[in-house]
Amino acid sequence: MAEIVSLRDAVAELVADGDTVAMEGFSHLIPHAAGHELIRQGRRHLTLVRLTPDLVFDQLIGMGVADKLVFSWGGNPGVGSLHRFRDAIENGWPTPLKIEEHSHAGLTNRFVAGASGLPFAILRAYAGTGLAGRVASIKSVQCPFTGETLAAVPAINPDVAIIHAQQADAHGNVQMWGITGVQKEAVLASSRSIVTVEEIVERIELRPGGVVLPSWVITAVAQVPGGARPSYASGYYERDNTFYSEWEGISRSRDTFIAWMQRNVLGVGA
Amino acid sequence: MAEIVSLRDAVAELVADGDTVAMEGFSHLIPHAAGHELIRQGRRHLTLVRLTPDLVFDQLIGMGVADKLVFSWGGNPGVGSLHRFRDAIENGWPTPLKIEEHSHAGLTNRFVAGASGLPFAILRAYAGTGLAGRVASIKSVQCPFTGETLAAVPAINPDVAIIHAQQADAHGNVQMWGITGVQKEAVLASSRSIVTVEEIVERIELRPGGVVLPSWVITAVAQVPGGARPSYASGYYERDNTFYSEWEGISRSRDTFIAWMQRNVLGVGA
Amino acid sequence: MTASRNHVSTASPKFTTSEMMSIAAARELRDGQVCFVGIGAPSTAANLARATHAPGLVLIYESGCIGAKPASLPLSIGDGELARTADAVVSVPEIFNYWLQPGRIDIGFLGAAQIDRFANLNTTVIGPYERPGVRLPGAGGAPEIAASCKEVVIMIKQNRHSFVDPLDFRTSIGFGDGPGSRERLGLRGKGPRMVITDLGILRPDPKSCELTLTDLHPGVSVDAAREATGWALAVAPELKRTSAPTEAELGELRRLVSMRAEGSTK
Amino acid sequence: MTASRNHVSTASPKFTTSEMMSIAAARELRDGQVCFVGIGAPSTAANLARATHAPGLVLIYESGCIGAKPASLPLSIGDGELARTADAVVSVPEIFNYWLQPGRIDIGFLGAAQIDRFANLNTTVIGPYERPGVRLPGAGGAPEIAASCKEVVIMIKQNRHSFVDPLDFRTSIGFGDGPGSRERLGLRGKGPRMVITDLGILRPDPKSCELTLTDLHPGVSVDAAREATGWALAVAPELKRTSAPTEAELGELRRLVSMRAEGSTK
Repeated sequence: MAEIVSLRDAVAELVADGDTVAMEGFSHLIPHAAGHELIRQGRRHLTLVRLTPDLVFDQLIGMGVADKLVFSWGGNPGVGSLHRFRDAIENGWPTPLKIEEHSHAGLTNRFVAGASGLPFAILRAYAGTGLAGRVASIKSVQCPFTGETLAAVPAINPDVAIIHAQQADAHGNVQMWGITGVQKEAVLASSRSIVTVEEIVERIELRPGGVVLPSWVITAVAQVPGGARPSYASGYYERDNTFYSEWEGISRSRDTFIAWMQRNVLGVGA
Repeated sequence: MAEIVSLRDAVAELVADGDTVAMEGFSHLIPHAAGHELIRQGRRHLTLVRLTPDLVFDQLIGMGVADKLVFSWGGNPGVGSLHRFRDAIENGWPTPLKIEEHSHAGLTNRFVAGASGLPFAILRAYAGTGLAGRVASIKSVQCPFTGETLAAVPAINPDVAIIHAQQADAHGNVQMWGITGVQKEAVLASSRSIVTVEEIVERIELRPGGVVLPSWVITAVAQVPGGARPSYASGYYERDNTFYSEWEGISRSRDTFIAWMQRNVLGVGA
Repeated sequence: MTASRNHVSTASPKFTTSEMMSIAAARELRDGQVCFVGIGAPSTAANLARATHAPGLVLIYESGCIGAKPASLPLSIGDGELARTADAVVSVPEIFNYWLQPGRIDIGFLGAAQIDRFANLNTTVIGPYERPGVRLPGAGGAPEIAASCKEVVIMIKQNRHSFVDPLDFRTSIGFGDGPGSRERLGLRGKGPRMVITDLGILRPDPKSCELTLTDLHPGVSVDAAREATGWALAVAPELKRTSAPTEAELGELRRLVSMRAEGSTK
Repeated sequence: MTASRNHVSTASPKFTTSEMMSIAAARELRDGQVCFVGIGAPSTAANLARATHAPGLVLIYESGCIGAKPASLPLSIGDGELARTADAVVSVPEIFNYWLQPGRIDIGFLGAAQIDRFANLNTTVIGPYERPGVRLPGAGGAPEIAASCKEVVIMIKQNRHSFVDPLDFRTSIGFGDGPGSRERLGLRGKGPRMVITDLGILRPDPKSCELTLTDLHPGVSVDAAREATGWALAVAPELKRTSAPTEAELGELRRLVSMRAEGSTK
């Protein structure tokens, strides 16, 4: 059963240096506050996993939290590049970043296999692309019925999954709605999980499009209103598109980036 | 895009003798009216597919509609045996019935593979059971990453899927809610599909737990209020448990079965 | 937790062997456990546990209902009452692939038509497969429940038709051919913890995996249990005696069963 | 369908090459088609088509939105507006496995940083993979959109940086190494139908699969197109000239774009 704790305690107890940490949220419900707490607590040598690393991953990478990134699309959606991500890959700053790169279809199926307790997943993917042959976690398998060759990707089973949701109840049952991406799979694939939520409600009323994660598959729930900002939380607040645009300027130079992080993340309590 | 037609026309145009027909509904939204229409139109030599063949499959089998049944659990839930199903298997009456038998996990993953455009699915199943080795559609495959052996089942891609749902709109978009079983997968795996609905509404309002099938993956929608009776349609009517119990007596003898079908199915318009 | 209004309080209320079986099974479930429930006797016992000592028991039905809290006993695993009271209703593919297969369920709760000395189960056929004397419903969710849950509890009435060796068909695996079978097959769950019958309780011997009579229900003799078993029944050196149902247990069980009867006329 | 209030009606309104590219692309989408839309230029063109001649165009975004009907242009593929206006929102695994992979999508609509003569695309790196000069976002949904949609339409600005041979990295396949490549790889979709640039339209030669300039936008010369191409550009014997944007097209495009700007301040 999930314990309801502070975000600070959840990160302190559940995320260790060297862990593989999936932080999911597909352009919605992105766990920014939790990412900032990882930075504040000085986590190092993490393998970070996410289909769509964007601003919070740029921040984590730029602050040297990660040794490795498993991903399928890294950018500032609708704006452009992630400059800290690029600086790490192109120049090894602040520390070299190993990458393991998939397509969305491939990485999402790695989560599906992980959530399903299977060692791998099969899919139609990668044929004829430069990823096949280059990425060790892309292999192939033959259909025992038709002989057809399909792509195979290994399950991913992170140590910790971190997501943000709209609501939890006092028992730690969680509901999210709107675009829910691959968050359910990330939680079910991981050994431990932290869910930050907008609010803790008396009783969860199922919503249209609602996805429920019962308390007994979650390790910790922390109430963090606004925990997805500048991303959005459907039903609570809109995406701060202006900040996404501003990040282009903030993140372009190492100095402005560090200054922004000092002011807005390191100097701020959880 | 789905055409909105009568059930009679839908069955006449879309289901041919010899077709493989999946009729899904997991103890809820079972397409009884459509099954009766198949009987009235005298379809023959069908391969019927369903995880949980119950009363309407007992009726179809007893009326000689099917040559073969692909299934995973055949019974009268909470009551007992399906006597027409048993009579066909044990005594070949009214015609011999070939069977291809899976577990729920196996057959549901055959639908998943079919809906996914994959030739097969992998799962942890069948190890040490009498089904492995006896059923040709159960094989195994090795994980290319760990070497582990897993069960493999071939995709099922029926000619026609038939399901019952609560609502469609005038464009033929469909919504069902409550227990929705493997109906989405059945429709997506099949070449054609017929959806009977309780009502056609102005506009579909998404419900908690609602599953939507857009018009462009459906072939025909027919309005058939009560089309799941004696099964139930959440939000419309309850399960007629009394009839499920009475079916035990009706179906036990060939004569009472035939008399009931004459009176309640053959003699009744669509 | 209220006793049935129709039942007069006495020190040792009268009960049937079926009731004893349900109550003995309910007692084995602990509060907060996650339980994958087959329909019929397992569902009755699980709901009795939830209504008495284990209100936080999480019930999962293969129809996709997670955390169902039915007020009355469901007749089928897909009753509307299960969906209405569930924490979440998911698709059938999801319930098998995401919830059962990974081994995250504590207890799988199964019934069967036949069981053998290694707690393998048959729900497929009586007689030869190709020309069965009795065609049973088949596998359903049972093979994967038996394989993947951390532990399995089996409820089955004990007699010469049901306790057989060999099975006519092995639908679901218990301990296979004995020690090491589950490991060789790569199964993740530990297998059957116990078999609860109308006569008593059997548990696998830690070394041989063979089912061994460890508990007798009130009024049942070892000879009666042996007589009802189609092989030479192993008996534990120290046989325990099941406590008779309490008034609270019986009252709650009867309340649940009577509500099912009422529910079925809706 | 209303023209922008700011635009004065004339016989041939002024337009930018980017606007011409969006409008040429929008014209290629037919009402009732099902279109898997990447963000940026493809999303703009698809929403323009839906706002003008193809109101029944079904837009699918990889974030899980099926049948999205945004009133303003989304900034990201996961904007709330897409989910709010969709016929259904499904999980990301579902969108790729049940909707894209089986080949049920008519048109995949892609952009890229680089394209080669066989319409293969690069969105991964400029320079060597291990030590890239520019690290691009990567594959996202593109490889499987390119492989599995029945047809693919590509939008890309045409210049010596983008029209290159060979690519620095092949992220998504067009016609691979030429005729027969797609078949040998077992791909189900037919591959790129056309490439729409700011200068004109290129289509694969039916025999060689090589991209061939078939249409020039107003005011663009063949030499300009050749100059902007990093290989010896094949040109169709009968070059067509794209019709200039109509006032209705331009007005609607500008309205959509301006609404995105407003939306971003929310």
